[in-house]
Amino acid sequence: MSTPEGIDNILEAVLLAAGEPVSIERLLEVFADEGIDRATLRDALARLQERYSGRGIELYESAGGWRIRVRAAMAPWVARLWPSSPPRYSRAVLETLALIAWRQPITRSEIEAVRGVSVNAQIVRTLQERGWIHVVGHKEAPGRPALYATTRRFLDDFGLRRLEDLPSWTPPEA
Amino acid sequence: MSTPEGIDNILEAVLLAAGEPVSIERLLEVFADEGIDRATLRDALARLQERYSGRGIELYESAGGWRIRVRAAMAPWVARLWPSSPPRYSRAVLETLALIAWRQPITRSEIEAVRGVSVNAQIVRTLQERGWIHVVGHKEAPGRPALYATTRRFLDDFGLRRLEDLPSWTPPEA
Amino acid sequence: MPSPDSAERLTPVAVARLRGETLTELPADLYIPPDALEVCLEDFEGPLDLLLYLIRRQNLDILDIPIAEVTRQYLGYIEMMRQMRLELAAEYLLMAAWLAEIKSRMLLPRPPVVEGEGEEDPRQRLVERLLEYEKLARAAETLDALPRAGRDVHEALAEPPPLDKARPLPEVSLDELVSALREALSRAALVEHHHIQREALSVRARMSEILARLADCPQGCAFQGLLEPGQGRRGVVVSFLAVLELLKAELVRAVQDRAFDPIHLHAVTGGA
Repeated sequence: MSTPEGIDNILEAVLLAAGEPVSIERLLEVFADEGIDRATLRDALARLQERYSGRGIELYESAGGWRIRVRAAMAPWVARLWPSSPPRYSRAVLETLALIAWRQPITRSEIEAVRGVSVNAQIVRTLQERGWIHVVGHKEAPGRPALYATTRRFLDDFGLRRLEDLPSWTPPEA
Repeated sequence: MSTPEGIDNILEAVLLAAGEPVSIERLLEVFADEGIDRATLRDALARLQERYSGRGIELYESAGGWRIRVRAAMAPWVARLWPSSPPRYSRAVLETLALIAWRQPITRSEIEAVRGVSVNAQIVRTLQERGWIHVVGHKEAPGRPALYATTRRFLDDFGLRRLEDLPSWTPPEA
Repeated sequence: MPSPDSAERLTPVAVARLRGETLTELPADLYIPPDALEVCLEDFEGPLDLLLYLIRRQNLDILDIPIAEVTRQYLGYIEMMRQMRLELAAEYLLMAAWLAEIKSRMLLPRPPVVEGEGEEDPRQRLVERLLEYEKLARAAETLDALPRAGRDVHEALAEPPPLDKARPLPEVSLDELVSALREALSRAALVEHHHIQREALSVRARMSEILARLADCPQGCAFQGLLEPGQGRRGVVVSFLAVLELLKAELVRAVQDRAFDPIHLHAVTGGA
């Protein structure tokens, strides 16, 4: 099984069975018995990426690691599989998430200061439940308010490898 | 996109996105706009099966429909992916289960009303797959929402003889 | 009070409707862009959003806001929201007060400015906040446009092979379940003020059991059969209450051909 093609096939099978991003370290564990090093693994990943060019799926690296995902171009067909459409988020939710993403760690009152309205508890809970934000600490201030930050899941779900990949917080063009 | 290869690629993407067996009827709906008939679809499935020969995955048909799965020979590698310590359920899963247990039969929107956040399909599916909840009927209301209740298995797993043995909870703000 | 006539003059097209209520009274001097009424006032994300809308709508220069004009329009909208009895968040009123303050400060004669330490334009802070908010709104749009898992891209998932060592499943203790329930309910009590009464669990449990049984017999079950005497007196009462609850919730239908005939219960089926 240690031919390059054998490795590629195992890699493909493992990533498809995982259904979530798999880090390089975890992949090295998978191949522990084959004594495969990081460089060999990287080569295999590159070959797999090549295998999927022109296909409906792609090999992709996000914050949590490597995963195989269905390309965005396939979304219209995939959507027909399910009767209900994925949730749309209100502007309030998106603005709150954006502030947490770009300005983390941030407290609720700091979010409110920029948005000019109070942030209701449900918005925060929606984002927490989605696994996109979490509390990373408490601010040394009266009431010790919670400090929010985005999670790795947030990066994975938005296809980012790290926070720096977020588009810049650009001033609107005049 | 209606070249045979285009169809194969969409088919592959859709089957991998579904994550569950997909019936021929559902697949025909996916391709409704392309005007693809049963025979063409069968041909595409055969070609996809061919594509996976010698690979770590295979396309097979079960009672529920068509699905892509990882070949049994890949099990040793896949097994190394999973940590040996059991994962944990999220707060959302636990609260949903608790509400179903104590307030059954209950609809998803009734659960949402108490929790104040939407209960996504994944949560319900997790509990159903675990064999702890099932649908016992449908409510006479727009959309005829499913009514959930706990199962025999739930009682067994929690060491209860009957639902009445569930501990009583003290109402909040006591 | 403006007359309905003035509203007609301003919006000859039609009367606006909001929440099913007809909108006839508008402040007479309010500038209303032709398509503004299509913008549901409730849709604004707060006073900054509303102000930005007013400014951008008329291509006003955000760095040199005609404060008197904008204040007048802002107050006009606030008045309109009031008339439609929309719940006005305190922030809207706070902004109104701020605008009024800026306006009055602009009217004051300015002392000669010493070189280097210029007197701050009273609008300065407002402009900063508006620009910051506009950037945020832009960022939120950018974020929403990113390909998102579950909406635009989907995890590719194949059925895993049978594994020797079954993947361990999460363990849950009864205690955890009770605390999850308490948490969910206490939150509901906090948020909704609605009264959560403690229903007899045994009745709800029996409701599930009866539904499950009815699902197994499409022809329906005899009502008598559900009241098993083996349950004892209390059990029969519980079953009886459960059936009543199910009938009330229209989850089951009771059928009796003639008076004194046996009563049959049917599940209200999904497709029917």
